[in-house]
Amino acid sequence: MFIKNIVSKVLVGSVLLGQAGIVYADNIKVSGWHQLFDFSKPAILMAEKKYEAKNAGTDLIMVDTAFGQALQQATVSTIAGNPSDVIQLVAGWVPAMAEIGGLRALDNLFTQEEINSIPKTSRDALTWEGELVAVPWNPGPILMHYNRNLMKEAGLDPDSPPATWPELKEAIMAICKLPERNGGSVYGIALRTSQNPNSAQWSIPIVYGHGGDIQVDNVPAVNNESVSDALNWIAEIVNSNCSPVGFGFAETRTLFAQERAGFIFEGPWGRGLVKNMSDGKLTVEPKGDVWVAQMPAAPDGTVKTIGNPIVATVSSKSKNPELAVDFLRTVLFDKEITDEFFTSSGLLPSSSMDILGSGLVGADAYAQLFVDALPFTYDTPIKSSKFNMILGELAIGMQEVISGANSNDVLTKVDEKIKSKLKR
Amino acid sequence: MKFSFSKLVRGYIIPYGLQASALASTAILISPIVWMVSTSLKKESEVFDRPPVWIPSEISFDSYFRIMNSFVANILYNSILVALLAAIIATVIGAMTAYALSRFAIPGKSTIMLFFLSSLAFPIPLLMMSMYILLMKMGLLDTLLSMIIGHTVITLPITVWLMKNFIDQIPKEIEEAAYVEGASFLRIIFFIVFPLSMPALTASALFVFVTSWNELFFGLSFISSPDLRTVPVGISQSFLQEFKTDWTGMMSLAVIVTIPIGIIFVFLQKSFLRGMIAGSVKG
Amino acid sequence: MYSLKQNKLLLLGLCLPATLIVAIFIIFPIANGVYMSFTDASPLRPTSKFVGFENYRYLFADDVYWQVLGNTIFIIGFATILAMLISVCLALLLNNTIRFSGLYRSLIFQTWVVPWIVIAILWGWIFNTDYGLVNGTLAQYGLIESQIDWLFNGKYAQWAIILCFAWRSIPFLMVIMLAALQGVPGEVLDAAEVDGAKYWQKTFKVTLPLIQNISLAAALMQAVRMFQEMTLPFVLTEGGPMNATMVLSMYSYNLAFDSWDFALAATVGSLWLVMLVLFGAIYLKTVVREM
Amino acid sequence: MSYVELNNIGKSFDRVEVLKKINLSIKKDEFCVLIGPSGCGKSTLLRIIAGLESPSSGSLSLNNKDVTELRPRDRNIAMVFQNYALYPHLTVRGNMEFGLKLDKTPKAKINDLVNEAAAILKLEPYLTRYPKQLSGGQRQRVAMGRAIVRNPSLFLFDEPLSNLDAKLRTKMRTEIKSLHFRLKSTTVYVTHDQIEAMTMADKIVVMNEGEIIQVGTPLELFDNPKNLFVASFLGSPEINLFEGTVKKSSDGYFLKLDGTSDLNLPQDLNFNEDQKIIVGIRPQSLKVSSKSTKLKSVVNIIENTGTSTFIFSTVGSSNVCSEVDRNLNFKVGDDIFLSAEPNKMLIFNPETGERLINEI
Repeated sequence: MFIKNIVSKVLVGSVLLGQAGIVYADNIKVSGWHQLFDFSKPAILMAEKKYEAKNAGTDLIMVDTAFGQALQQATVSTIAGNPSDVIQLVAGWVPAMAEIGGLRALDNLFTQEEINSIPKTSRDALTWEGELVAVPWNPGPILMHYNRNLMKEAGLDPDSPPATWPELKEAIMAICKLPERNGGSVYGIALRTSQNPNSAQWSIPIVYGHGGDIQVDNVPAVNNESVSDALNWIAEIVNSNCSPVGFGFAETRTLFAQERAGFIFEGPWGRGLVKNMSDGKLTVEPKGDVWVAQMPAAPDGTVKTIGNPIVATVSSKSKNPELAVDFLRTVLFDKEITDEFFTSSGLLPSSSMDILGSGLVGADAYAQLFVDALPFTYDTPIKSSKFNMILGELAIGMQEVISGANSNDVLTKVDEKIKSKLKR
Repeated sequence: MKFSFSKLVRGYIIPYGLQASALASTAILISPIVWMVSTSLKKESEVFDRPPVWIPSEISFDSYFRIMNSFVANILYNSILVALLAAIIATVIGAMTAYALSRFAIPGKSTIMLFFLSSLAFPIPLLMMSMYILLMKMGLLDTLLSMIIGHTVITLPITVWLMKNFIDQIPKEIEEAAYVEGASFLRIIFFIVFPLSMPALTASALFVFVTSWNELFFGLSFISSPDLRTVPVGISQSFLQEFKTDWTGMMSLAVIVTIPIGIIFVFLQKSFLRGMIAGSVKG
Repeated sequence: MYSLKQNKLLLLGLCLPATLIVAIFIIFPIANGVYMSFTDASPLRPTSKFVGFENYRYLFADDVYWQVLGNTIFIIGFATILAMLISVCLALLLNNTIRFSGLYRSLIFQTWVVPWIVIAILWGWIFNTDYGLVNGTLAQYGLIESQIDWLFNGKYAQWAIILCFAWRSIPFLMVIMLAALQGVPGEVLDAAEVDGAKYWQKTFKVTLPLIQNISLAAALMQAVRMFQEMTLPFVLTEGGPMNATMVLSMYSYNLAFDSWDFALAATVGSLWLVMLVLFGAIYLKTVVREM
Repeated sequence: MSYVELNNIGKSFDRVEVLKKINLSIKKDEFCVLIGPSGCGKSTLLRIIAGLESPSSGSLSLNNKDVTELRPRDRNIAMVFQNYALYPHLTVRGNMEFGLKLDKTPKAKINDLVNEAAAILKLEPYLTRYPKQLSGGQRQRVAMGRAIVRNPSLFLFDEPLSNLDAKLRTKMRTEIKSLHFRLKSTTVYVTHDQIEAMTMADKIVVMNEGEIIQVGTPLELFDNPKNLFVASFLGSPEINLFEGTVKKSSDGYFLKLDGTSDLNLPQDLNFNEDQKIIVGIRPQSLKVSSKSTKLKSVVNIIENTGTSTFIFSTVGSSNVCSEVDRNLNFKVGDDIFLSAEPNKMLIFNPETGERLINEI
């Protein structure tokens, strides 16, 4: 198989070299990374078939883009004037694309009914200058996953996970005291603290938990009491060796799958990850090894979390936005396809509450916890085209606080840096 | 027989001491690679054993079978294609230029050579930005050609430098003899000079190949289609992005992508070093 | 040389491809890069305008830039020194008539062909806090009590990168120095021996001075290549923690292709170019003149 | 018209004139040796004949055809280089075939020619070897073979023997000469070794500082050098030179040397008294006896080469050399007396170096 693949590649080598220039003027191009994953392929192929049957004569072309390159690719192709009609993004990147005028307003392309089926917080997050420029394809609220076995061992009740941040901290500290397992020490929680915007993004729910936010009126404002509290909360846990230091998403996930961390914050993909990475040893069920709960509540009792949804947009340069939107309509609202998507990937397949609340998704307890979280999930916690830069600076600040610096000093500096970079 | 301390030192202690230190330092220097191979042959369960286990209790090729999929075949194929073409193009063009610099009366020759030498140290990101804009305008972004161009550009200076120093050492009389015998200039260059420069050509081609095989950032910025990824790009963009830190799989992949140049070097190491040393020691 | 000298067409043909490549892909980008450092260029903007020294002012006021500059010099400086010391010792050792010395040399040199991306993955595994070889071995012999976060502590991470860079440079430096050692004429050493020099005196007074220039040139070449190398920090540490392993090349790459701030990245690149010119001038004035 | 004709050939490199108005003609089948000290322009002249350099002025014709503007390959010449310039990546056969293949000679004919040349040069056992597997003499022969196979109208040799040791050089000298005898090929041969020139040449061209000093057969040049330069360049050991002032005594003219010694001059010539001259006497003509003459000398060194014996002795402050019968029994420190036949003396003007009397 391996050899055959190489041979066939050699035969088409010359074609590969000149592959880029092909332009299909009348067709609909969809770029994204879903197609890359085996688990979402069946649904994507089904959608393609259905779409082409519905719109006879239209050729749907799937353009694979690496996740890490998706924003860059979309940006460059938009500047160069030949973007795909439909572009898959994550919510945080939407402002960057919207700012260069790359996205088409969707308000008039979808029916009012369709739009209303999307939760309002999601719509708000994806609205840029009053216009809806993206729709969530796979909503991704970040919830608290916890290891029931470790809780039991630490003398905690696995059926009543921590509901407030102080409770969570206590649980973390308790689990942290457990003896070594699988060749390494057991951590209370696997927090992301690597030097990556992603680490800062994942700490935003902790800021919410301390009653604040990192922006005011869509302007980033990290220098405040709650951010400072959140960073100190993280630093205290890390410095008591109850969370690893410097880990990114891959390392934290490994840790959790090895039953060496009591808690982890993950989206609806958490179930699949835990199962895969533990080679099926761990079950994700209400009474199984791992289960999920809503984020702990802030002091005022509110529960808020961030989302990291995969969204779909239509390029402002698309020659045929109606046809493009019809593809979105197919993948988002066709029950057969969303069911297939849900079965094969476990991800929330649509942003429509109608779909999420009924059928296969409606019957799934794990999925329903995420659906429940949608109304208080904030998909773009910072609405800025320099989303990554802001979070990147915050991540470095977080590392500084962990290494012992005064959080207020650090945040003053981070705030200045963000402001000066926003001016560029 | 009289016992002599100095004889003991000279006859046994020094030779065995040298042998032992040579063996020890070699062992230490290649230990990371041994560890890589060792990990790749372990069973998943043994990977996390402490203290570290150097020789797996049971050799297992599972991880190799697990990662040998079309994705790996694809990145290997792309890398081989790009590295091979870059090596050929850079070496041939470099050799042609080197020949001209070595044999023709070109004004400012030493300045040109100094420029080539210093361009090895040029800030690559600075080069990449304008190249990016150029390639975008030429419509070459997201083609293997863009990477081939990039890799040729950053290695051309060294091929010129290596080849020029080597060609300088070939006696001109050989070319004159061929010229008197009626060979045309092109024939002299391609049938006399280049065959004689084989060590330098090998060294430059290998240098370009290795550089290209290693190069991540042109691939990262110029390529967006997963089909066109080379080994470093494929690994950093897909493998490291995968959800799992699968160490045996990672190490197997590391072994697999090291093998192609490893094999080339086992066969061509001598020639490579000869050309490299002839070309660089002098300069 | 014969009438080749007059063959303008041939000269043109030979030089044309390289000239085109150099002009289009080296000289133009460098010149354009320097120009961009005086504008607010970004691929996200359709047009750019001239801003004078604004980018330079911004960069000089940014403490991260200075930190990165310091890191780069620290990491590459120590890596080069470390690699030089080890390779000199190795070359001297293997230059003795030792059995299998050819094999040792080949084995060590094989490490030079390991791709950077593999090195990044491999050393990430070796320095892994929980299961890594380093912590495992240290703990095995009771040298450490708790695990060390090699890659997540600023100082340790810098030294881990230094070690990687040095490890990767040693094979190349070693073979160059071995070649240089083999080029030292035997008569000179015989003469020293006749004059009564002991092994160490011969080594320090005769051998090393004779290979000094070649070794320095090779070390400089390695340093220059490491200056451009960014795969390792990019993959191994992402420049962290707290930018401790952020080197100049990766910093400017990120500015250009992550923040799309071509202007600032070009400024970093232009300053790099200035350093290069200064360094080159000093090098030519001091080292080359002595040669 | 001669076979090779050089008309006013001049050559300058960067305003340095290395050849000044060279005129030379070489007959068909002639073996012509260009000789002179290094830097005299002989190699440049050969390269101009080959077409490797183009002259700055003048013209060159080969077999009645003006070839000044022709490329080497259109001149039908073959050249043997000082370091042989064999193609290291080709076998002996490959080296010899190279030029023929370029001429698109039929394969069968190439084989015949190469085999024939290999037979002549006794290279048959080495045809499949590479140059680096051959000894110096064998390489030399391959270089010649490469020239022979092409049956050129002109052979050019550029100091071909200078890389060989003394014994081999003598051997190859004979081989080249006999080859020339056999092939009857017109040859231009550059050397700085006067013995090579003397033994091989039909015609010697002595050059110095870019000019031809004298042209002639070896014996003509040896016996009748045009000036001091030619006289001292040819002959080994070098010609003895006595510098002094002409005086007249009752016996006729004699040369007053700086010491106490005198030398009798040919009496049939008219000298001016007090005229300064240089007298050259070849070692072979400088007789030694214990019988008293006016030229007294003390033996310094006796050199015996087996075939001949040389006595180096001191006259005044200068050393002279004479070839003697090996049976004469002299010891170092002995007083000896020197004399020479008047007709063996060559007389030169010390200022210009020109021969004063061309015919004696």
